[in-house]
This record gives sequence, structure tokens and C-alpha cells, in this order.
Amino acid sequence: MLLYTVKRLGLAILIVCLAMLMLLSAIHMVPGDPAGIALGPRATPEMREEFRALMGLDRPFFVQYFKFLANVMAGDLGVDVWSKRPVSTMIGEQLPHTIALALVGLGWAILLGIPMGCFSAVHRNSPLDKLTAILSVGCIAIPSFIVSLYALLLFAVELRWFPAIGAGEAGDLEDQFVHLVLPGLAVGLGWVGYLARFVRTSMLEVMGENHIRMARAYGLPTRRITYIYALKLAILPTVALLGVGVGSLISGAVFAEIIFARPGVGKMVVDAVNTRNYPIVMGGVLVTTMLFALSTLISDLVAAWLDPRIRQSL
Amino acid sequence: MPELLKADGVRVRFRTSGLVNALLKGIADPYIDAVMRVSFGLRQGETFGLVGESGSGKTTLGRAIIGLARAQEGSIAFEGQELVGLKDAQYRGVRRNIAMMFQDPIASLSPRKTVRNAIAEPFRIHGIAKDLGEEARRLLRLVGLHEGFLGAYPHQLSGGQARRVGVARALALEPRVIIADEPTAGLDVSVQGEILNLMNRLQRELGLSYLIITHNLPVVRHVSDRLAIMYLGRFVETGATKDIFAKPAHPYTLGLLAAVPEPDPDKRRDKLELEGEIPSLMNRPRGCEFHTRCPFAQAKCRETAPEHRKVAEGRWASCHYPFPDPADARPVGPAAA
Amino acid sequence: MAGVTASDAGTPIRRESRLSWLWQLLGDPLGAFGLFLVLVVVVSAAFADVLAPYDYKALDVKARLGAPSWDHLLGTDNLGRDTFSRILHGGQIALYVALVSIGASLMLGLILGMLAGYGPRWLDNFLMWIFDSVRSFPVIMFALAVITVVGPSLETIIFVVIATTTPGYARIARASTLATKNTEFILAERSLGAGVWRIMFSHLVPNIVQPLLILCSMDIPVVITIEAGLSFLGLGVKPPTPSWGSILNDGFGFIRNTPWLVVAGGIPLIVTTLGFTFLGEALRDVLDPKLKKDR
Amino acid sequence: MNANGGDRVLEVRDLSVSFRTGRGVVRALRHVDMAVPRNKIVGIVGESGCGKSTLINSVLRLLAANAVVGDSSTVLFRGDDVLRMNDRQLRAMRGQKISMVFQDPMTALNPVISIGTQMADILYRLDMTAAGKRERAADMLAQVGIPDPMRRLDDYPHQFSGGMRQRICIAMALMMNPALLIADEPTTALDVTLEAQIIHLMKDLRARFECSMLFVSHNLGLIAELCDEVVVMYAGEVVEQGEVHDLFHRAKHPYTQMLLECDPARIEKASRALPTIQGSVPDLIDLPRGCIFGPRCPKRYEPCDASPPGTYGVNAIHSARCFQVRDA
Repeated sequence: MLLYTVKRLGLAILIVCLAMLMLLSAIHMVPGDPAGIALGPRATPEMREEFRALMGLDRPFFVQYFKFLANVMAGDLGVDVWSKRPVSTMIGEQLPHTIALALVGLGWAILLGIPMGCFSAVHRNSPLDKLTAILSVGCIAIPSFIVSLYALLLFAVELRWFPAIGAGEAGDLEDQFVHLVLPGLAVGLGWVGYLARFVRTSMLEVMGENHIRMARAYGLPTRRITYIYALKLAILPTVALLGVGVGSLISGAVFAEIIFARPGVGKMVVDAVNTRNYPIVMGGVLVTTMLFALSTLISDLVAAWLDPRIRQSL
Repeated sequence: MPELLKADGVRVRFRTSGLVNALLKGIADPYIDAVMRVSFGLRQGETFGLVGESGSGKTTLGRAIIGLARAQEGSIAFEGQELVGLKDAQYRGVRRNIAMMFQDPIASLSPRKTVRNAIAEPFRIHGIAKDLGEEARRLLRLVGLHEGFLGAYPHQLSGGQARRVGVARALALEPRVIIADEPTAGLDVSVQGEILNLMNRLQRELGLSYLIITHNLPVVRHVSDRLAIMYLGRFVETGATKDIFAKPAHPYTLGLLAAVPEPDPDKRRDKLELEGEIPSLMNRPRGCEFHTRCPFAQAKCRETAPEHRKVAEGRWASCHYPFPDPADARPVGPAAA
Repeated sequence: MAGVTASDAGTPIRRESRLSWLWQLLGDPLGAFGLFLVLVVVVSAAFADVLAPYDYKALDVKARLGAPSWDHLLGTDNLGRDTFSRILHGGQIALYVALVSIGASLMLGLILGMLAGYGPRWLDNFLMWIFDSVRSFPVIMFALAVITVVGPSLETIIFVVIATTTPGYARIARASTLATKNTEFILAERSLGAGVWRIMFSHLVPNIVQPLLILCSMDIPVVITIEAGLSFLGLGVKPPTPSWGSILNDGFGFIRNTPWLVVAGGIPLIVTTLGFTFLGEALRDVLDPKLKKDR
Repeated sequence: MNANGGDRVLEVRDLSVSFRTGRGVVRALRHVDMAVPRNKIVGIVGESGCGKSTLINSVLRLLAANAVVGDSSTVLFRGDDVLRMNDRQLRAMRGQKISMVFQDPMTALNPVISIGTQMADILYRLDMTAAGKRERAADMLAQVGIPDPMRRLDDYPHQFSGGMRQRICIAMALMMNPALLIADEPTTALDVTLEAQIIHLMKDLRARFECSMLFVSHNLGLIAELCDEVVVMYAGEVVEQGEVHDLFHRAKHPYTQMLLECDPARIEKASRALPTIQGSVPDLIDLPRGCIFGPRCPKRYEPCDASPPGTYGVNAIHSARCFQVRDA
């Protein structure tokens, strides 16, 4: 397990480093003046000069890269081109909202998706299984921003069950949570379907294995076979998948934040793209990428720990 | 008689884990020896059997001869031409002379190609311009299948039929040697006999030499002229088949023969010959590698490894204390009955 | 020669129709429904010029933000353009982006995946590292970063989609290659002396391409969603080119008073994504023998 | 209790099983009659597709969903009809009174649950403490020759070799002291020296546990080695059954005779011309009109083509489904 952790951690770090390299080289790959590209046509020559100095664009690329790495490690993501506020502070303000949104989305997915999948697998080919299949495939197919828009339209504008916009009063947890219900569902709905399908498939696969036949032949109670013998094995790939889910939830969060006018990293980055505020875009993308890498790392490690075959390999 | 194929001190090693893994786990030698310095010769028209349990290295040895596994040491010569160290492109010529039949008859045919294409494949690979349809029909006839099979896909064939197609394909380039890996695996007894009879007829008609890799002792007793018994990648005993079955020289051979149940309820055994399991290749025992399971092991066996030495005319064994004489060896197996 | 004809040689061969999968697909209600939706979308996009009652660019300020009526089936937008006509043309953009980028990802992914799976170990490790890094960007975030640098355009979207979906194809191609390359039939080919290229293209590709094609049909809705999503953020195709996303974006500002714009803009997206997803699921069930038994 | 219930643990009467498939109805088993007497080992032998697996799956009611069992079929386990049991009765029977050892020990154990838990779970019906169950499990492991059993209870299946896993499976099968043990080709996946060890173990255990056994194999040698009675199956029918010595030395059915002749292990003198059985196994969807073995039988005569033969007794413990036995 230790060996696996070390390897997996090393890989995660390498991946994040490469991702940063790609991000940094993006502005160098396009022909033309990087500062001009990053700041857009509205920028004055002074601003470009300032940007160059800020990003160290006058130095060789790899020096820039390692400087950048060092800065990131020290928590310095540069400053906002326009307001001159540190990007890390700005992200620090927005990030909790995005994480809360992603977690609520993930919560919906786990709470609804896994039981749905188990139910389908156990009652395979029953009418309810077919209904769940249609529902979950539908959930996967429909884009999250359509769900957000229609949810906003139906529950907030027409029915007025939930507040339409904003994140709720600061400090009022209940209000904040009420504001999270709708966007969270919109973000997580696709994953409800995806998890349901995935759990169903892996459950069915496990249920067909020889050792389950053997457990049946020994007359173990059906419940114990399903929820201990089969689920313990079928849950492993699902756990590993949850980490990947966070990535797509972050993508979905971008839309939910804009549609429900919520604060968050996604909204901040989209605004920055429109104003050509490259340091914020880069900082925002970097932080979400790290968040994604961290979540896949954690879910992989949890899955490995749950599996004695990996856990006991050193 | 001159030897068509000659292996001398062949050693095949595999890397067991990546370099990083080996470093992290502190494994000094991340290699295992699947085949450990074995030597034998195959004569024209002869059938040589490689016998062993799983992990004995018999399949790896077969694959090393046809160049699917790389021999790190030793020499494999076909008609005097050295094969070890040849590049893949140089091996092509060799592969017209040596063909291989794989263990699983159906899985060794490309699942999306018809029988006709499977049989024509060797001609295409070697750029031999012939009437491929006519060749395919001729080869099918040779192995006793009618033309209706030309358009069939592997999954539509029975095990025996697929095995025949495998034989036809192996014969396509008119090879001198055929390496047959478990030619009867997965076949029922009644079909097994047919495949062996077919291979036997082709051997007579075409003057083929066979290297048969198997764990099936009752079968190998009928089809092979000479045998090598393998254990942990080494030859523990070699010699003429009938001699080995009549009077095994190595305790492992004795145990192996005794482990084959005899289909006669009057001859039930009450004693077990071999206990324990085959050790891991990662962790070879010191001294004689068989001593951990040998009922006759003595102090010397735990200390020094025996050489593969001549114990009688045409017989070699890797044992410090081989069973010396036919009279002393207990009769085992149906051949001795 | 006596006894040439073998005992088990005479069993009749079962023949299967090559098109049996199509009948199976049509026999599955969801698959047939998905196919129907896909056909509707494809036909309406292909014949958009003929079917559209109005020029999608034509402004009619007097009729702006009109409700659905017999003149304008799905109403008009804030500039008085006919939403129905814009949706038909938007379908062209959506399908164009999907086909071009998925085709490219499939080819690229197949080649890179086979290289990783069949090539030396270091190449495998290197390629996997790159794939994992690209995949570690949340797609929309990656797109935003690229758009900031090169500016929004159709080509940018296609590039982003290719860059983000190729690793998925490559990983599957690699996994199938690894699973296939040590099977006996590949070893048998090698033992006959077949070269690397012959093995890769004549034997590997036909055996690994099927899961990739299934993934393609599942990815079309994903790509259409990315295009529409970016256009919704105002970072996709440039106006006045209609895209389903930009129609939604136009409507979003008026969601409280004239919601039909958002409703109408969302319908084609739902129809398309549902159609392709149902079709893809049904195709996978029909073609994947591993899942067949579970039906 | 049934009249014969006293000395017959299992009695299969007129068992017919068909499978509905896309190509048609596969008549996998037809009118199978057989029995396992108390404290006897009965071997079922036959080539692939002969219906051995369908037979044992019927006994345990583990048949696939598309299976149809004939109306007049009964499978009596100590007098109770297994085919007519409800789920609760079935569960009470499985594992407790009938248990099973599967073919492939590598896949028969759950990889994420420790051996000790899997073994103790079988005892879930007993009113015992967890520690007591563990002790019982360790005791069983010791009986099948696993060294240091108490410590190994917490290990997972991947930490055991194939031979060890099959020993564990046997230990699990004997946990509840079942009246009938079904072993489905338990040594096919093992090497020959391990096979010999497992067979040796089964003989050994048989002497210690009073237990009847149904042993399925395609290997005539193992049947001869282990069994008291033999059932020979061909294409879904029992063609011959009898006491093991009687059957091996005085086989009456041509199929049995040829099967014995074909076995290379029984051919004394090394030979390059091995006997075979002409023809191939019939299609179970489209059966021949007369005797099922007729098309391949060298001794076929007029009655064979007209109608299928019944089962005719050779002596009290030996019968064959062949007209020649009737006419003899």
C-alpha cells in the first residue's frame, strides 16, 4: 500500500507539473507577442510592459517555468491585471463556493445513483429496472446547463420553490444551503445517471462471477450475497470513478454559477476570459486542475485501500 | 542421424517488475529464469516431447525456438544456422521451416478472419504468389475438412475442427519442424485420438519433425520418440520415451508418472508420491531444486545442485542419486504394467 | 487415403447474417427511438436551407421577442430573427463540430493508443503521462484557458474537443491493444513471421476498433454539449452564425419575461443528446458480447 | 419418509431439462435416472456437452433463467423434491445438507473477503459465537492440510496457491457436515501432482466424514481411482451406470466401451494409431429419431433406428440404455 501510495502520489505531482507546463506554454505557442495575446487589443503598451515584467516573459522559457512552479508552491499565483489584487486571495474567496457546489452535486449523485444502480442490478430486467435505465441514460444525456436553465425556469421562476439567484446570506448556513439545492442538483444530475449505470454494470459483472455462484450454493442469505459479497467488489471501480466525477462536476459548476448568478471560481474565470485577465484564468484553471488531481488521487487511494489485493502489496 | 534443430544451453529470462518497482521494493534481481540452460536435439522425422507442469518453462522454451521469446544465453541452431540473436526480419526465413501450433485452437485463429484467410495468411506474409483459394482447399483436404469450412469464422468451429485448421495453417509453408503446444488441450478423448492420428499421418507423409509440448503423460507416451521432463525451467531427465516410462531415473519423473491416475479400479493407489507444491521461480530452492519435494532427498541434495549427466545409454538425469537400474525402479504407469 | 475425412469434420456450419445487429438494434425500443431522433436531427440539419422558413440572419425588429405563432413556430429572438430557422442551421454547426472533432480524435486516439500498447514500455509510460495530464484539466476550464489565448472561434472549439477527447480514445485503444497483443492469434501471426505493421493494421485494428466506435456514438452528444456550452458562455462560434448555445445565451437575458426562447433553444439539444445516447447505449448492448448475456 | 429415502441420499427420476435459445430448444437432459446411495461416491463421466453440468445445476437448482424442467421430473434429496422447494427450503438445503466444490479454485473464492469470514459465514445458521466459528474454520483448514490455520484465517484468497485454494474450497464444503458433497471437476484446473494430492485428500476425508459424494469428471482415471459407482452420460442421456469394477471391466454400452478404448492411459502398448469414435455428437436441438448414439455406433442394428432404447438391467447394480442389452 505504501508503495502504491508513493507511486500514485508521484504520478499526481508529475501530472500537475505537466499540466502547468502546458498552461504556461500556451501563451508562447501562439505566434506574436505573448503579452499582447494575453491582454488583448485593449491593453496599453505600458500595461503590456508591466505584464511582461510580472510574468517574467523576458526571461528564457524554462527559467519562467521553474519560477512559476516555485511561486505556485509558495502559494503565489500572480496578481489581477486590472485590480492588482493577488490572484490567490481572489481564488481563496471564490473556491469554497465552488467546492460546496461540487460536493452537493456529488452528494446527490452518490445518494441517488448508487442505490439506483444496486436496485437495478438486483431487480435486473424488471420493468422498474428498465425505467431506471431510461431515466439514468436521460440524465447522462441532457447537458447540465440545460438542466440548470430549465430548473431555474421551473422551480425558481414559475413555481418559486427555491431562490433563483445568489449564494444566500453570508453566515446564514441554512439560507446558503437552500441556495445550493437547485444548482447542486443541476450539476449532479448527469452523475446520478452515470453512477447508476456504472454501479449496475459492475454489480451485474460481479454477480456473474464464480464466487457468487459458490456463495449461492452455500445458501448464504441473498441480502448478504448482494450487499456484502457482491457490493464490496463492485464498489471498488465506483469509488475510483468518483474522483474523476469531481472534474466533470467542476465543469458543470461553471454553468451553474453563471445561470444561478452564484459566486465561484468558474464564474470568476469566465469573467476573466471576457476581460482578457490571463493571470486569473491561469490561476483558476490551475487550482481546479489541482483540485481534480487531488480528488482522483484520494479516490484511487481509497479504492486501493478497500481492495486487499492492492492493500497488502507492501 | 544429424540433428535438424539443436538447442545448447538455452536460457530465457523475464523481467518481473518495472525498474522503479524493483527499486522501491528493494529487489536486487528483478529477473526470473523461465528456462535455465537446457540442451537437446531434434532429429529429422522424430517427435520430441517436452513434459512438465505449469511454470516448468516448456512453453517458453518452445516460444524461444520460434523467436517469440528471446533467449539470453546459449544457442539454438536450425540446420547449422544460429537463431539466437537474429533480428525479427532475419527470422522470417526461419519461420518458413519451423511452424508453431498454439494451445487454444480457437483463440489462435484471428476472430474476424475466415478459415480461408487464416490458411492463406502465411502465403501473404511471405509474399508467395499462389492461387490462394486452391491452396486453402488443398490444405483443408490434407487435414480432413471439407470445403464448406472455407467461409467459416473461428467461433463457428468446434475445438477439433479449429485444431485441424491450425494444423493446415502450420503446414502451409511446408515447414520441416512443427512445435505443437498442448495439441490435445481442451479436446475430448475421442477427438484427441483423431488429431494425434492426423499429426502422425502427416509426419509419415511429409517427413515432419515434431516438438510436442504437453503435460499429458498418457498422450506423450504414445506419440513421442524421446522426452525431456522439465521442472522449474530445467531438464531433470531426458531419454527415449519407452525407457523413461519403463524405468524413470529421476524422483520427479517417478512422482509425475505415479500421479497419473490409472483408469482401472483394481489398481487404486493408497500412497501419495509427491507432496508439496512447485516452488516459485522468484525463489528457487538452494542445492537440488527438487529437494523440497523429493521423498529421497539427502544432505547433499540440500547443498549442491546436481548436473544433467548421463546415467545410462541415451539417458540423462539431474540427480545425485538416480534410480540406477530397471530392476531397482518400481514399475509405474501402464507401460510397465 | 483411408479415413481422411474426420469424424467431427462434418458438423454443419452455422451461418449468421452480417446485418443481424441492425435488426437487434431496431428490436430494442430505446435503440429504435434513438435512431429515429438521430435521423430527425441529421435530416433537419442536412436540409436546413430547404426546411427553414426564414433566412436565419434576417432581422425583423418589429417582431422581436415574439411568442410562438403560425408565422414563427418557435417565436423570435431579441433581434426579431426566426428561432426555428436558427435552430435548423444551428444543427449544422453542432453536427459539423461533432463529426470533424470525433473523427480526428478517433484516428489520433487509435494510433497513439496502439503505439502505447504495442510499443516499448517507456513510450507507453510517456504517452500515458501526457494523456493523464490532459485529462486532469476539467474540460471547460481547459477550453477557457485556450480561448483566452487564441480567442473564440469554431476552430478553437474543435481543437479543444480533439485535445480533450483523444486521451479517452487512446486509453481504450491501448487497453484493447494490451489485452489483444498477447492473445494466441497474435502470437500465431508472429510465429508465421508477420511484421509489426501487418499485425497492427490487419489484425489489431479490426479487433479493437469496435469499442472505439461505440465510444464515438456516446461522445457525439458530449461534443455537441461542449460546443453549445461554450457558445452559451459567449465563447463559441461568432455571431451571427447560429448555434444552439448562442440561442440559449440570447434567451437567457429574457428568461423572466419570455421564457420560450430558452425552452426552444434547449429542445434541439435535448433531442440530439438523448437520441445519440440511446442509440449508443443500444449499439453497445448489441455489439458488446460481454454485455449481451446481461440482456 | 420415502421408501428408498433411507439408503439413497439423492435420487434423480426422469429428469429432463431444456434451454430456450435463439436457435431453438436445446434438449440438454432427457429422462435421466440416477441415485447417490448413502456413504458412496458416485462418479459422473462424459465428454463435453453430455449434460454433466446441467445435471448438477439441477440438483442445486442453480439453472440459468432460460431453463425449462420437465413436468414429471423429480430430484429427491433425502425424500424431499428439490425441484418443488421454495426459496427458504432451498437455502436451508444448500450449503447445509448439500455442498459443492467448483472446478476453478482461482475464481471460486471472493477476493475481497478474508478466508476466515467466508468460512464462518457458512455457519451463519448455527447459534455459535464468532470465536467459536473461527475455531471451527481453523479446525477444518487443519483437516485439509493447511499449515498454521489460525493465523491464515485472516488472509485473503490471493495469498494462497491454486492447490491451497482448492483445499480451502473443500474445507468450506465440509463445514456444515453435509449429507451430500458435489464435486464438479475439482482437479481440472490443477497440475497432475496437485491433482493426485487433492484426490488423496478426498479419499482421506471420506474416511473421516461420513458423507456421500457426487464426483463429476471427464477423466476416467480419476473416476476409477475414487468412485464406487459410475454414471456414463452421452448427449444428455445416461447411457450406462453401474458399480465401478463391473462397469470398467464389463462395459455393455458401445459408447462406454469405445470411451474406455479411446483413453490413451488404458492402451498398454505405445501406439501411433489411436482408436477414435467415428462421427460427432448430435445437435441437441435436432435429435436423431432412434438411439442417441446410433449414428456413431458400430454395432447398430434395425431396432436402433426405429425408436430410442429404454434402460435395461445387466444385473442388480448395472444397467445400460442399449437394445443389445435387452436382446442379450
